[in-house]
Amino acid sequence: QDKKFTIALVPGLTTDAFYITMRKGAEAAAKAVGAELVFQGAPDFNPVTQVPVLDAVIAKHPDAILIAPTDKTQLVQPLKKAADAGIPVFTVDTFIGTGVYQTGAGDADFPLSYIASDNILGGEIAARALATAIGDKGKVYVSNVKPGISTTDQREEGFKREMAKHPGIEVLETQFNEDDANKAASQLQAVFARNPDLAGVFGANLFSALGAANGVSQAGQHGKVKVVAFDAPTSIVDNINTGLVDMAIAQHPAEIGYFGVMAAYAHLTGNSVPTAIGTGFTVIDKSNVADPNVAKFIYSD
Amino acid sequence: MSEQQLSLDDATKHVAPQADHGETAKSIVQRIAQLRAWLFLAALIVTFEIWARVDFGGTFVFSSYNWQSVAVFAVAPLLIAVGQTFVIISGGIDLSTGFIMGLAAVVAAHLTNIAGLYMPLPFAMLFGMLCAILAAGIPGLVNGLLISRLKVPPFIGTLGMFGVARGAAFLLAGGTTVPVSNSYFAMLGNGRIFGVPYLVIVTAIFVLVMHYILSQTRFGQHNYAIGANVQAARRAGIDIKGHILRLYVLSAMCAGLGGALYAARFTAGAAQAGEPLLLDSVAAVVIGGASLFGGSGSIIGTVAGALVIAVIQYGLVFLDVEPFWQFIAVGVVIIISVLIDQAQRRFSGGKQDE
Amino acid sequence: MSEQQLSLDDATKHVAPQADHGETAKSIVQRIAQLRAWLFLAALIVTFEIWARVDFGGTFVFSSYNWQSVAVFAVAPLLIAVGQTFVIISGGIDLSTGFIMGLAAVVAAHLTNIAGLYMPLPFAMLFGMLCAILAAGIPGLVNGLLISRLKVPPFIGTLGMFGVARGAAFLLAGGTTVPVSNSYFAMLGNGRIFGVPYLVIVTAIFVLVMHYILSQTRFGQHNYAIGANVQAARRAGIDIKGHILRLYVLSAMCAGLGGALYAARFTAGAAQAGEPLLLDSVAAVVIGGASLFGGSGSIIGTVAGALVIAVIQYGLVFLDVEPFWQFIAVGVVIIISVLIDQAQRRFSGGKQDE
Amino acid sequence: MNSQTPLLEVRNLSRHFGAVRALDDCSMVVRPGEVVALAGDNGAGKTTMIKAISGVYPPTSGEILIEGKPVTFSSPQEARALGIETIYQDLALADNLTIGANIFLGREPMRKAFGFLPVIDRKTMSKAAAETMALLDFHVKRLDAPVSNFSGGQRQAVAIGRAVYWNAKILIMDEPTAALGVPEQRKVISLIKSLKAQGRGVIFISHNLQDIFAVSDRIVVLRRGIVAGERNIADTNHDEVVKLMIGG
Amino acid sequence: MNSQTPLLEVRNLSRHFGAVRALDDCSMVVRPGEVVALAGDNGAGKTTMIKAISGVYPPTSGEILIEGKPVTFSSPQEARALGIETIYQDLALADNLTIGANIFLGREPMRKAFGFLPVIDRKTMSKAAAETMALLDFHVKRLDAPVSNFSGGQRQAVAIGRAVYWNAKILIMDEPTAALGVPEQRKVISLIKSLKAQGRGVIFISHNLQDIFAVSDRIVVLRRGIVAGERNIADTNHDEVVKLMIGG
Ligand SMILES: Nc1ncnc2c1ncn2[C@@H]1O[C@H](COP(=O)(O)OP(=O)(O)OP(=O)(O)O)[C@@H](O)[C@H]1O
Ligand SMILES: Nc1ncnc2c1ncn2[C@@H]1O[C@H](COP(=O)(O)OP(=O)(O)OP(=O)(O)O)[C@@H](O)[C@H]1O
Ligand SMILES: [Mg+2]
Ligand SMILES: [Mg+2]
Repeated sequence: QDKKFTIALVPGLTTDAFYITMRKGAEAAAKAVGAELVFQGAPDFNPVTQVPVLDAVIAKHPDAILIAPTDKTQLVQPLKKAADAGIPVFTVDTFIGTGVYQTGAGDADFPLSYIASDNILGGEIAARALATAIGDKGKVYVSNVKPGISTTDQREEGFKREMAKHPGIEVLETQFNEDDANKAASQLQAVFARNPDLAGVFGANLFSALGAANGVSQAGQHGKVKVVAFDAPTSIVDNINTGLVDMAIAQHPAEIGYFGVMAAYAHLTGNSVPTAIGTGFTVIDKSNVADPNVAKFIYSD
Repeated sequence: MSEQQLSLDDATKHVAPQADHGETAKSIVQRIAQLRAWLFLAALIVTFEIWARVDFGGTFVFSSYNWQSVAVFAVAPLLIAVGQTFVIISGGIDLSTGFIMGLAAVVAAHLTNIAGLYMPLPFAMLFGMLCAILAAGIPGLVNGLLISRLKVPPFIGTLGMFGVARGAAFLLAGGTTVPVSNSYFAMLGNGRIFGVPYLVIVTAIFVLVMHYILSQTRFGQHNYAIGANVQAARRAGIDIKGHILRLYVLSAMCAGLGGALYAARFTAGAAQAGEPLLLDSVAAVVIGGASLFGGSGSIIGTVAGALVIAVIQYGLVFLDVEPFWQFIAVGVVIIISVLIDQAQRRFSGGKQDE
Repeated sequence: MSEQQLSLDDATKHVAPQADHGETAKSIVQRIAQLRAWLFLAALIVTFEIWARVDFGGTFVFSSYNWQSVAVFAVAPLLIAVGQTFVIISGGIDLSTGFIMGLAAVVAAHLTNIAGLYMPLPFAMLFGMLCAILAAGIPGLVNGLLISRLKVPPFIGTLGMFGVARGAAFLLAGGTTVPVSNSYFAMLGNGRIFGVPYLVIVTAIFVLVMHYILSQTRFGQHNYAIGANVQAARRAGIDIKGHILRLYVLSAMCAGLGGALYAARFTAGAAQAGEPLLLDSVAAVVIGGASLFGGSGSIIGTVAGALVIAVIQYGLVFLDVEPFWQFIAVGVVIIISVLIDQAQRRFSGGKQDE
Repeated sequence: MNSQTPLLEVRNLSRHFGAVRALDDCSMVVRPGEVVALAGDNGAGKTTMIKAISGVYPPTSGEILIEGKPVTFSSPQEARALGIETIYQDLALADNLTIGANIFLGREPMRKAFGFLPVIDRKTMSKAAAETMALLDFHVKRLDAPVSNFSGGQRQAVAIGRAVYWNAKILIMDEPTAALGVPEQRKVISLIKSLKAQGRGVIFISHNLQDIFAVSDRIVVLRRGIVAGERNIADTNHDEVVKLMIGG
Repeated sequence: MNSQTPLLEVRNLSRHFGAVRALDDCSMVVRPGEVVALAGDNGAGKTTMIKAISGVYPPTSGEILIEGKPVTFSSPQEARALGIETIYQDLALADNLTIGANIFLGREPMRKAFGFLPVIDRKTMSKAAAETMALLDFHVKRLDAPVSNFSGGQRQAVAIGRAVYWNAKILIMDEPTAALGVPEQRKVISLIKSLKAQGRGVIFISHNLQDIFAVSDRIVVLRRGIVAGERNIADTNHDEVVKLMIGG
C-alpha cells in the first residue's frame, strides 16, 4: 500500500484516561498499518464543544473519522456532514441513532461500524458483580458524574436494569457529583448517614468511584460497603490492593482504539467491515489484579 | 433651553475656545483603539494562515468551509455573550445563561414536537422557538426581580438561578435529550443559502438589533450610565429597578434564542446545552473591551471577542496542536489579546491612569 | 505628632463631642451583622434538623459523623475560597485556582513518590507537599506579574492561566491520575485524632493564620484599602504592584495546599482535582459577606460561606432530596442566604444606600 | 416675606441613619423668586436636607409640600418630574459619558434615522451641551470626551449646567461654587440672580458667607441636625450667622 | 525672597495628556517657611502641577529639585519618603476604612500581641485620629466607622489631618478649604500659618482670593497650562490676580 492514510480519532473529551488509553491503542494500530493518527477533541463531554472540533477535523479531510459521539441524537447532523463529504465515519465507545448501522433504514445508519464495549452491558456487569459481592440483598446507589452524558447515563441504565432482576436489592436515588471526587465522597457519607444499611455503590466513572471509595473509608466502612468502579486507571490497582475499591469494570479502550483504526484501514483498503465490533470487559478484583493478563487492561499512561 | 431668558454680563466671556487640532487626530486613534479586538483577530488569522501554509501547505483563510464552521461555532457563545455584554456594561454578571439556554433548548424541542401535531410544521417551529424564548424570559425575570428589588448581588442571584434553571431543565428533559422531529427546524439549524448557514443569518440580524439597542437607544445609554455610576443614574431620574429587570430578561432571552437555535442545529434539546459556555462568553465580552466593573463595552467588540475565541479553538484543532497544548495556547492567546489592548490604550489619549 | 508645635486659638474649639449613646448600640448590631453568614448557617442547620426529625425521626445536628463529613467536604473549597477572599477584597478575581490546585495535586503525587525512593516516607511526604505548594506559586507569580506589571485585568489574566495551568497539569499527569504510594501521606489524608480528621486540623490552622494575616497585618489592611480605592492606596504610598504580586502568589499557594491535601486524601493526584470548585468557592466568599467590587469581606465570613455550601449539599443528600431537585434547592438556598444578608444590612446602621 | 403659596415647604422633617440623627424636626419654606441659603457647619445636615427634598433619601418623618400639595418622593425621578433640579455636592456624573449625555441623562432627545428608526440624537445633545457650558463661561472643546477627562471645576460646571438646562421651578445647589474659578463663581452668582428674577425658587448651600450675602434673600442655619435660626439677609450680618452656626 | 536653597524647585515642567497640554514649561520655587499660592481658572493645570510634584504623574518633560537635588518620582511613595505630603482635590480616601486607618494608610503602627505576634495597633491609630481631628476642630465620635459615613467636609478634614499628622517638610494642599465650614476654614488657615512658622514649605491651591491673600507669601498664576505670572502678595491685589488668571 503506497498511500499513507490519515485517520482521525475524536474522543468524547480529551482529559479522560479512558480516551487517552484509547488513543494509545489507536496509535499502535496506526503504526502497524502505516497510517497517520490525528487525535483531537474538546475538554467537555458536550456536543456544543465537540462539534466544532469535528468540523475542524473534517476541514482537513482525513481518510476516516473515528468518533466517540457525545450524544446519540445531536451528533447525527454534524456527522452527516462528514459522510456527505465522503469521509467514512466509525463510532467508538458509543453510537448515534440506534447503534445499528448500514441498514438503509434511516437517518443515522450511515456510520460504517460501531466499535465499543456496550456501556449498558457494562452497567449490567457491574450490577451483577455488586449483587454477588453483597449477597444479593441490601441498598445500593449509583454515583454518577452529571446528567446528560450518554456513556455514563447508559451505564446507570444498565446497572438499574440488571438490579431490577434482584428483588433483594434496593437501588437508591442516583447522586451526581460533577466529576468531583470530593463531592462524591461527601455524597456517599450522606447516603450512608441516612441509610446505615448501605451495602454497595457503583461509581459510574473514575472520579465517582474514587470519591465514593474515599467516602466509604471516611465513613469507616472500609470493606463493609462494597465499591464497584467503572474504568480502571493505574491508580485503581492500589485502590483494589488496599481494599478501597472492591472491583473495577475495565473497558478495553486500547482495544477499541486498535480495532477502530483497523476497521477504518480495512475499509479504506477495500475490505468489508462488520457493522458492530464488540470489545469486552474485564472485571478486576483483588484476586486477579496481579495477573498480567488482567493487568494489561489497566489504562496506562 | 433657558439661554435666552438669562441676562449674562458679557464681560466675563473670556475663555475662547482653544484650537481643536488635537481632536481629529485623537478620534482616529480612538477609532482604531475601539477596533483593537478586531485587529487582534486579524493578527491571529494571519498567524494561523502562515502556520497552515508552512506546516502542511494548506490554507486557513481561503476556505469558505473554515469560515462557515467558525461562524456556526461562534453562534451559541456569541448569543450568550451579547446578552452578557449588556449585563456586564451595567456592572452586573449573569451566570445563569448557560442553563437558561439549556432550558430553552428543551422547551423548544418539546413544544415544536407537540405543536407539530396540531399545526403545519413551519408554524410549529416558530411556535416552539417563540415559547422557548419566552420561557427563557421567566428565569430572567426572576433574576431581575432578585437583583433590582431585593438587592441580591448579581453574582449570587444568577448563581442561584444557575442551579434552579439547571434543575428545571433536567426535570423537563427527563434527564435525557429530547429529539426534535420537525424537518423545517432541522433545516433552520443546518441549511444554508448562498453558502451562508441560516443560523449565522439569524444570529447576525439579532446581533445587529442588539447593537442598535445598546448604541442608539435610551435603554443602551442608561445601561452605560448605570454601569459607571448607579447613584448618578438614579439621581438623574433613570428607573434603575425597571432597567435592571429588563436587562436580565434581555440577557435570558438572548440565551433563549441560543437554546432554540441549538435545538434546531442538533435536532434535539439538551439541558446541558449551554453548560460549557459560561467562561468563554464572559471572556468574549472582556476581550471585546468591556470592563467587569461596568461602564464600558460594545456589541461590536463582543462579536470580535467571540470570533477570537472561536478562531483560536477551531484553528488549533485545524493546525493539529496536541489537545493539552491547546489549553495552554488558548490561555496564552487570551492573555496576549488583552496585552495588545493595554498597549493600544496607552496611545489612545483617553483618561490616563495614575 | 505635630500637636504641641502648633499654636491654636482656643476660641474656635466649640464643637463638643456629642453624646456617644448611639455607639455601643450600633457596634452590637454591627457585630451581629458581621455574623450574618453564621446566623444563616445556624438557620439552615435548624431547618435541616427539623426536617430530619419530621421526615424520618433522625437527627442532622447531633451526629458527630455528619459534622466530620461536612468538615472534610468543606476542606478543598474552603482552601481555595480563603485565597479567593484576599483576591476579591482587593477587587480582583482568580479563576485559575482550580487548575493550580490540580497542578499541585499532580506535583505532590509525583514528587512524594520520587522522594520516597531517596528518603524516609514522612520526609518524602513533607518534601512533596512543600514542592507542590511552591510549584503552585509559579502560576500565581505569573498571574501577579501580568496583573500588576502589565495591567491585564484579573479576569483575563487568570482565565489565561486557567488554560495554561490546566494544560500543564494534564501534561504532567499524562492525562491520567497519578497514584501516591506513601502510607504517611495517605494517613494525613484519611486519619484522625480524637475523631477529628488531620485534614480538618491542618486546614483550621491554615485558615487561622490567613485570618491573622487579613485582619491583623499591614498586608491585610492594605488589601482592604486597595479594594476600596486603589488610587488612594497608591497615593498613600502603598506598593500596589508588590502587593498584587504577593496577593496572587498567596491565592495560588492556598490552592497548592488544597492540591497537596487532595493528593493525600485520595492517594492520587489528578489534574482536574479543583476544576469544579470555581463557582462554589467564589460563592462561599460572597455568601461570607464580600463584595465582588472589592473592599469588603473576611475570612470568618468565608468559613461560614464554605460551611453553608457544604451543609446544603451534604444535607440535601442526607434528606434524600431527588437529584434534580437538589440543583434547584442549592440555588434557592444560596439566594436566600443573601436575602437574609440584605435584610440585616438594613438594620445594621452603616452607610446607607440611596 | 410674602403671602403667596410657597413653592416648597418642608415641615418637621427628620432623617436618621441608624443612631445618627442627621436631621431632626427641621422646617423651611421657599417662595417663588426667593433664594434661600442653607448654612451650617460640616455635618450639620445640609446635604441630608436637600437629599430628602430631592427624593434621594426618604425622610424618617415629616412632610414636604410642593406648591401647597403634600408629596412623597420614592425616587429622584419623581422630584425631577415636579420641577426640582439638584446639583449634588458629590456631583454624581456618569464619568464614562460625554457632557451632553450627562446633561440629558434620563431625558435623551430622540430623532428618526432613515425616517423611521428612533435613535438618540447626539448632535442635539452636544449642541445643547456646548451652549449650556458657554452660558456658564466654559468653552469646552472635546465635546465627545467622557467627563472623566475634565478637571474638578469643569466637572462641577457640567453638574450645574445640567440643572440649569432643565429650567427647574426649584433649583437646589449644594456648594456649587466650591470648586469653581473666580470668573465662573461670578457667573453662577449672576445665574442665580436671573433665575430669581424669573420667579423660580433656589436653595443655595455654601460655606462662603460672602456668596451667601451676595445672593440670598433669607438664610436658614442648621446646627447638628436642627434649625438653629432663620434670618432675612437684610436683617443680619456675618457675625450673627457664624454665631448661629457654632451655637456660641 | 531670600537666597537659601529652595525646599522645592520646579523647572520647565510639562505634562501632556494625549493632545492636551495640561502643563507646558512651568517653573516655580518654594523656600523654607514660605507659603506659595497656586491660582488659576478651572482646567488651568494646578492639579496637574501638584500631581507631578507629588509623584502621581510622571512629567512629560522638566525637572523637579528637592533641596537642590534633582529627583524623579516613580510613585507617590517616593515623594512621601522625601517629606512631601499632599491633600488631593478628589480626597483619595479608602472609604471602607476608619479615620485612623486612613491617616496611617501605608505606615500602620504595629504592636506585639501576646508579646510576640506583630499586629496592627488600632488603639494608637484611633487615638491619633481623635487628636488630629480635634486639632482641626473636628470632634468626631464614631471613630470606628468607615469614612464613607461622614459628610463632605468631615471627609475633607480627614485628608487634611493625614497630611498634617505626618509632619511634612513640604505640604501641598489642593483646595483644602473648599468644602469646609467657616470655623474649620479658619482653623486650616491658622494651621498653615503655624507650619510656616516652623520653616516648612506650603503650596496652597484655592479659588478663594481672600484665603490666598490671608495666608500666602507669593502667588503663582497658571493659565491654560502656562505660568501667567508670579507676584509677591505684598505687591499685588485681587484685581491684578484676576487679570492674570483670565489673561485680560
Ligand atoms: N449615608 C449616610 N450614612 C450614615 N451617616 C450619614 C450618611 N450621610 C450623612 N451621614 C451623617 O449625617 C450627618 C449630616 O451629614 P450631611 O452630609 O448632611 O452634612 P452637611 O451639612 O452636608 O456637611 P458638609 O458641609 O460637610 O457637606 C453627618 O454626621 C454624617 O456623618
Ligand atoms: N487624567 C487626565 N486625562 C486627560 N486629561 C486630563 C487629565 N487630568 C487633567 N486633564 C486635563 O488637563 C487640564 C488641566 O487639568 P487640572 O486638573 O490640572 O486643572 P485644575 O487647574 O486643577 O482645575 P480645577 O480648578 O478645576 O481643579 C484640563 O483641561 C483637564 O481636562
Ligand atoms: Mg454636605
Ligand atoms: Mg484641580
